[in-house]
Amino acid sequence: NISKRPRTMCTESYMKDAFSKYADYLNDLNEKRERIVKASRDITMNSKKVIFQVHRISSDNKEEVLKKAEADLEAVKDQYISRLVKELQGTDFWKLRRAYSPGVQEYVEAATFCKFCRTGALLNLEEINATLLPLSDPSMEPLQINVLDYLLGVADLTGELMRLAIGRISDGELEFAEKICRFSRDIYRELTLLVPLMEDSTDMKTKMDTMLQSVVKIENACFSVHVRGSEYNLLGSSDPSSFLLGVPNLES
Amino acid sequence: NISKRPRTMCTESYMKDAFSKYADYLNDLNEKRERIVKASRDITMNSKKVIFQVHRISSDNKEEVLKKAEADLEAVKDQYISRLVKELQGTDFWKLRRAYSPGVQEYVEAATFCKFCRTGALLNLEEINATLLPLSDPSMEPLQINVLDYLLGVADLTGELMRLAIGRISDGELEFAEKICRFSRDIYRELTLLVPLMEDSTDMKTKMDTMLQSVVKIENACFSVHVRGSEYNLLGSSDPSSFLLGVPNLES
Amino acid sequence: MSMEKQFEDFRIQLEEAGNLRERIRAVVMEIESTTRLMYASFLLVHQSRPLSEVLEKHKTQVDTLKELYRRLAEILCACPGDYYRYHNDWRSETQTVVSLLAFMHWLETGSLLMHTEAQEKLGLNEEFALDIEDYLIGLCFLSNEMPRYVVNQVLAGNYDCPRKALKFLTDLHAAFRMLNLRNDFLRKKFDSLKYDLKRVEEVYYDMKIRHLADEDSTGDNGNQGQS
Amino acid sequence: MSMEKQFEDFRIQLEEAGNLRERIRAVVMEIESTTRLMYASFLLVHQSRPLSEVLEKHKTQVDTLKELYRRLAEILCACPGDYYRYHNDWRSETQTVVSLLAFMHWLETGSLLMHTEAQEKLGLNEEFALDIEDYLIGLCFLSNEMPRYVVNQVLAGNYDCPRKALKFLTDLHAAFRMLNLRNDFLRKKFDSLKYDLKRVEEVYYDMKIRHLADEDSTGDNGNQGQS
Amino acid sequence: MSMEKQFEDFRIQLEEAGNLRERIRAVVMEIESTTRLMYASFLLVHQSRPLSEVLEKHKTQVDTLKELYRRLAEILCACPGDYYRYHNDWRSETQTVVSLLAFMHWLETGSLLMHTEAQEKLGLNEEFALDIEDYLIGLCFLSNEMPRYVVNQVLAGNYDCPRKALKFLTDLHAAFRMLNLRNDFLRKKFDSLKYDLKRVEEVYYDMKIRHLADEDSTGDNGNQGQS
Amino acid sequence: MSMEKQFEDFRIQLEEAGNLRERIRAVVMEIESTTRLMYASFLLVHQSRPLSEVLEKHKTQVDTLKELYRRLAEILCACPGDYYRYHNDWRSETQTVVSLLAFMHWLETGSLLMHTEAQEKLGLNEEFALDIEDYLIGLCFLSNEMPRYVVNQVLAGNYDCPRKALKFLTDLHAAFRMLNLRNDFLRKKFDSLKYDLKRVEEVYYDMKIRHLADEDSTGDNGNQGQS
Amino acid sequence: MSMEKQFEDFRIQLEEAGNLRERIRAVVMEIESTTRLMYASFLLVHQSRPLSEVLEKHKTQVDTLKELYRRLAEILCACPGDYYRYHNDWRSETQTVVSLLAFMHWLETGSLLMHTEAQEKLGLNEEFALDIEDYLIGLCFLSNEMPRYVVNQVLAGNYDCPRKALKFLTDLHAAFRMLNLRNDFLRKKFDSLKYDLKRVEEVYYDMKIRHLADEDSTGDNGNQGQS
Amino acid sequence: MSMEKQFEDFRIQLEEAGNLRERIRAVVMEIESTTRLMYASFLLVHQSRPLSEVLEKHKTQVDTLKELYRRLAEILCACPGDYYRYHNDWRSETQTVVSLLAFMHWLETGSLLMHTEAQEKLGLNEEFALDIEDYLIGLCFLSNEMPRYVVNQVLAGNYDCPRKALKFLTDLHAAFRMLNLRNDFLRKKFDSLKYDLKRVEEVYYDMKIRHLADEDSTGDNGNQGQS
Ligand SMILES: [Mn+2]
Ligand SMILES: [Mn+2]
Repeated sequence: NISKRPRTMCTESYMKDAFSKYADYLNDLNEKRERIVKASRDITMNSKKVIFQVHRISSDNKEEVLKKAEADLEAVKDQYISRLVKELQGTDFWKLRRAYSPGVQEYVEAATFCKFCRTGALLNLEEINATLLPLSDPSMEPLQINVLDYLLGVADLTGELMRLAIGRISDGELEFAEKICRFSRDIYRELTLLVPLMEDSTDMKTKMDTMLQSVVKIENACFSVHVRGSEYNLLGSSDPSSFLLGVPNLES
Repeated sequence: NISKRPRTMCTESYMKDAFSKYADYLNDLNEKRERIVKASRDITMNSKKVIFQVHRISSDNKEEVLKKAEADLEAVKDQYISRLVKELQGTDFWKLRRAYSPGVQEYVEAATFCKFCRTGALLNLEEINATLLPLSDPSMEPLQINVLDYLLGVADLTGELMRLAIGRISDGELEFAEKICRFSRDIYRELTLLVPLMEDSTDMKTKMDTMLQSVVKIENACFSVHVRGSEYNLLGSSDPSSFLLGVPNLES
Repeated sequence: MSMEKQFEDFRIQLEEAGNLRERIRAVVMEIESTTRLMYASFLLVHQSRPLSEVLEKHKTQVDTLKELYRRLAEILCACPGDYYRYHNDWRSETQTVVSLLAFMHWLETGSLLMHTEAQEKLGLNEEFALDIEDYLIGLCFLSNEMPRYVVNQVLAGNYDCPRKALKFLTDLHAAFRMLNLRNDFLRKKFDSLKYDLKRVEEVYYDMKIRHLADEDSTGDNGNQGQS
Repeated sequence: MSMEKQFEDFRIQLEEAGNLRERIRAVVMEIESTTRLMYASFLLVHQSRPLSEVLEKHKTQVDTLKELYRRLAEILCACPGDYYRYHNDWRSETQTVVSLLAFMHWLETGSLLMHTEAQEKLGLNEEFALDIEDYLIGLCFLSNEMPRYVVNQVLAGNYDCPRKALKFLTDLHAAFRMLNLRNDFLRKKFDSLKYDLKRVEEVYYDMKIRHLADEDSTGDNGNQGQS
Repeated sequence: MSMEKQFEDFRIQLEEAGNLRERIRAVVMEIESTTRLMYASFLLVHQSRPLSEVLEKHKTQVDTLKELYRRLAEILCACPGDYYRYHNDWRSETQTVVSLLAFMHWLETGSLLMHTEAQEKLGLNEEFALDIEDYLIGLCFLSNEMPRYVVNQVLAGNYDCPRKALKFLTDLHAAFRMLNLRNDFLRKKFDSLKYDLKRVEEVYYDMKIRHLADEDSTGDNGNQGQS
Repeated sequence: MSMEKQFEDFRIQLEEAGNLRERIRAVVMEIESTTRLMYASFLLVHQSRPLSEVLEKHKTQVDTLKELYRRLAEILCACPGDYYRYHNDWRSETQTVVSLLAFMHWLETGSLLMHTEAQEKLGLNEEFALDIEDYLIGLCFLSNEMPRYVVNQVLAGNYDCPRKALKFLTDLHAAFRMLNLRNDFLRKKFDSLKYDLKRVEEVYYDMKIRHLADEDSTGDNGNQGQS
Repeated sequence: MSMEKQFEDFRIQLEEAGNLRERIRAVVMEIESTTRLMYASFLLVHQSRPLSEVLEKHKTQVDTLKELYRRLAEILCACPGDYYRYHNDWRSETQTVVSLLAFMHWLETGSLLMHTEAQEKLGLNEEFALDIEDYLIGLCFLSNEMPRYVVNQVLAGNYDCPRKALKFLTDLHAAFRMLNLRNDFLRKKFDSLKYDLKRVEEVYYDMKIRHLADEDSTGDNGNQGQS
Repeated sequence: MSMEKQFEDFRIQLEEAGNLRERIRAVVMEIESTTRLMYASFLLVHQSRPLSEVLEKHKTQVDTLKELYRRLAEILCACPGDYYRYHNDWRSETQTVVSLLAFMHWLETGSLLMHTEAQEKLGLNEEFALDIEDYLIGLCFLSNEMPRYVVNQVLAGNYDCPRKALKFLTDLHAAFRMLNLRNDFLRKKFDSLKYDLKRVEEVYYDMKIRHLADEDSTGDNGNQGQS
């Protein structure tokens, strides 16, 4: 005898009305998420292409390769990141983060990779976010890459640096390789401090393992060329500059 | 120039001395652990036999079966638990818990199972521990089963209760089956409150899932016999007592 | 800005977020412990304890919850955009809360607890809202208890319960089918709802073929509360 | 005693244990955060920063640790038999602590940090002791850093380091072999020590076949500190 | 041809293959979404809605599917040999399609939808055919819905349905047993068909022992739709 | 003996072992295919075909099996110690064989096929024996078919079958209870036997409350075939 | 068409498909066994056996392969659309084949075996083509053998080999860089190519700093076989 | 024989089998512990301890093993056909035994320990034989220690060791290639042998290009022990 709700409430119709509202909500959300996932995929694909372009670098085409890469990166931003900007606002930044995070991470990876090759320094989050400002309608909250995605992107950067270092050593650019070595070590060390503070850090922890492997690979490659170089000096070669001339030499 | 430790420290010998101490420590620990694991295995095996003995129960041999089971259980305690008592003291109770826990859990399962069949009530931890007191040398800290192992053992009990219930229903002992049903539900409910407080509760969580399945199986079995019984009444049988006479009837 | 400086800034930001999260977690742990108690009392319905006793206890516990959600809202209103950053920290507990509220509501009224009603009960509102997916998932958990409930009610002699539960679950299932579910957690939960429905159908079937189901009580839409 | 009464008693006991554990965890989190900082400073040795700078920082951090272990001991001395009940809560952190202490000790003195020395450094004693297995596992972690260390020292021009590290690891490996390891975590860690040894052998080999290793410095048992 | 030229060609071909797959996936996603809708309408048969209503909706949806398969065929006919290269991309969706078509066909006619009939309904043909294994797996899915269907028909008072369903499943089962199934996915699905058969037998048994089954209606080959 | 000579010998021995296994596999595949056929004919008992027809076919197939086991024994008797080396290659097939033989034997005689009888039927003996665990697992498989069998027999009007099946399963269950089973697989199978028993009981009660079960037919040891 | 007729047709078709697959497997097993022999002979190049001897054997074996691929093509041309249906059955073997052909081709000519050349050698063509990914993966396997090969050539006194191998790998690496690889497996294989390149470089430098590498031999397009 | 009698017999037989296995396991645990000690002493060869010292200890340990295998044989000879029933219980330990025996034998004599010689050392014979696959896998384990061994020998100034080890491994590799290994564990182990060979080649290469390898010592078939 506890309750005597009006009987009409117990027909299906009240459920139907409510659920059609829920359905609209879910449809809108899913469609937006789909669009964002698609944009994210495009960003990933095209950022990967930028990274691939940078790997085509060699001692004599640096400027040309980087220019193209930078232009491509700019295009990624204007064409694809701008699509994200249009979709996201307010609570979406966190609510839909998993939908766009892979793309943004890859973009961070590409952008920092270009920048390192150009200047030898790490592109800051603030700097990246500043380049995104013009994409936003001034009346709205602007899209800002969050710290977590930035750090996840930087974590992947070391893998590309490793590939780059192996390539540079082959090309005879020892100093550049050693610079990469120091830079990677710095990033690894700084991230060591931040990882435990990050939320959802399981991803990041596996990335840290991979990163350490990359750093060790770079160090070992540098070591290996270093001891060979030292032996060369021991052997009393008169022309140390002729050591490690790089592959182009072979074509002579 | 920071340090000038005497050179002799750097020979192997100082390491050897220390490590031979560590080796003794580890050997003693490992041997003790081995003995405990062995005792635990024996306890498990023989407790399982007690449980199996209880399952041989039927409506007409209850006393005989339980008497044998109780005697066997007493033997497990005197022969095997006593071996644990001799080995364990002080910090060992927790340090070596993983070595003896499986056996103790199975013993708790067997002891509570016998007791339930005898009295329909749950055998308490205090009561079990009281029976273990005589095994200990009075000068030493006595072996006490800890709450965690007790609860883990009680959790497994439901599985045996389920097997018992299915058997009892076959035997026509419906009331006994419904008693088991209520008892299992109570245990499940009480444990629900305790599980999140237990340390290392992952084990316990999977046990809770299994336990729920067991409870549901008991409930469904009772349901199924219940609706058949009700139909029997509907069909207007004149002798309701002849419903579910149990298997022995077949032999007539 | 140097690399070190930037990472130092990050450290500060992340530590602040960590502190906020600690405060959230403290509240959520209390919510969790309250729902645990609620669930334990709820389990008494399977024991066929008088409904009034169960419902009374339930109401006191809902008050406790309301206070806890107020504190949660307070913490998060300091950073409005970050609701979903920390959402994971309380969502599974909130889903359980919804399922308990909805089951009790059904026992009491025989009808479905609506999203707005659930918000009301917990003192939530537009600003700090009950996420709709959490609400829906909670409803699926509710359905998971149904098969056990109808079986136990029949054991307790309440032969009319399966029919009512089936009606309710059928309606709920039909309502859920209006949703366009992606291949995600909610979808999976919805699949489990189908199994619950199937199981309740079977229980009702077992009653019906034995003429144990009470066909005539169709005018009576209320629930156990009335009996 | 009724079932309910018993479980109610259990609840109280388990909650007390839970509270104790919360207090332990608070200290352990601080230990963890200190070791993280220590590890970050330690990583500078791969960058070939001056050893004195690294060691100085290290000493301050060890003081912090000592205070934290004092607090941990205080909490646990209230229930002496329960040391191993909660051991898991701090053991992995303590293993890391040992590995850092031992590496620094080796850098400073060229010799192995003994168990008693480690206890001293952390202010531990018989009553609240450093578990021997934790100490040994810590030594294995130490060895994991060796291959990277020798490679980086060679890159920095310290060609004598591989020989010294190899001597140390060989002795350590020989010492470990005296232990009768079961098929457990320590055993697995010891296997990794073998790989580290192998890798350092290879580095030394690479130096030696090129006559880059300094064979004559055998009288000098000290370490990088001296150079 | 130079190495460079060759790799340039490869680059183009690999990109073309990638694009093709993207286009296939787009169509398959639409098929998937259509079948989801179809399945939702199909579920109404469990609610005992008038068959005619359900069938009508179904027919419209089949038209949509037909158009989608036409587009899929168009894409793939451009590269004739690649049917099986991309087969995995649409096979599981197509199996669901078959199961829905076949269930509706059975409801309408009481007989099995043949492979050629299924192809016709989808506008497929020799060139872009319905894979036989996909067809067979679809039939197994169909059988999975049977137990629930008969239970619900009984609840709706249609006591004759179990007998008809049992006859159909028995025949289908016998037909499948003619095939020498290798130990793979299809075999596993076929095993599930046996369970469905067993469950339908049990429902028919329940009818029969209670004299609810209508033994005399043997002359009536049609189905529920007609009755 | 030279290294080359030794490895040449090995090559020959390994090839011989490989060939042996190939030959075993060839026979086992035939056994498997025969049991598949046997199982297919066996399924006819669910369709209530005359027992005599089923048994006749069965006997021919047993002869085939016997011949196959003779060939298997022949292959293995050439290398006496290797029974268990290759046991895994035929054990699951043999378990199925046992379950089929035992079911047919029960149909024919109403009693359990003993281990020695099973060996005889297959022409096995001490030298090439039937492994006990395989025999026991086979019996569990047999019990799994019982519930379906009794349901179908009742559908076919054989109301006495449930009582006989129940008697048989009860005895079998009691016999299994004598074993202290450690083996996990076998214990799990044994648990399923209990459920089969329960289901058969339910059918028996269904008969009994309707006074359909023939209580007086106790003098009749034969089975359905005769009635 | 009746249900029975249809399933009878299916049985035939499924058996045909099964037979087809068996026939394919039989050929693939022969291909596999031939490549194992080829690989065994190929390993002799590490032992510095005269190239002519190795190549001669190789050519005979390629003829065997050609015949096998002819048979494979024959089987598959009977069912034109099914190339990719069974592709998995021979792809890994074909990748090995490509790596062996390409290595031998490089030994003989110093240049890369083109895709069309590989097809020719195996008697493949547009109708039954060599899949591009298989070809590329084969090339990666080839590069994996290079480091060992140059080390052994140096041990055999062929100091010029590292330069040639380095030139070849550098070109191959550059060509691969033109591809935008998405495919995971291929990209991983490509990464390993980079390491092979690096190792070959190291050997080349070892030669160079000892003035062992013959810088002037640029006019010599042939390979080790000729020197 | 009655059903009860039969199951009583089974109970006894199953318990006997359990006891037998317990006894086997006890012996195998001792074998395992002995091999652990042997392996520890064996590791001293990497430290360049005098070979005579290492070999002496080894011989005592082999005697212990022999006694243990005698006990194992005793247990199993009581049930002749069951060698392979329990083979898994001791095979991995026996593989380690073989690898240690074979390495020591090579150190002492420079030649491969033959299968019959291994049997002799362990007191095995035709009745209780050493399984050939176990022997072969043991040889693969042996090769795994080679790379480390040659590196350490070079570090100890024994520049001639790589050449000898390479010769031995090359022969062993060639011998293995004669076997037609199926795609199983042994095949995988053999693949690892290839990597060991490659690494030893590289060390020999390092010696050779630096003119450290002693080319002229070809008349000397003995090994390090003698030099
Ligand atoms: Mn990347
Ligand atoms: Mn149990």
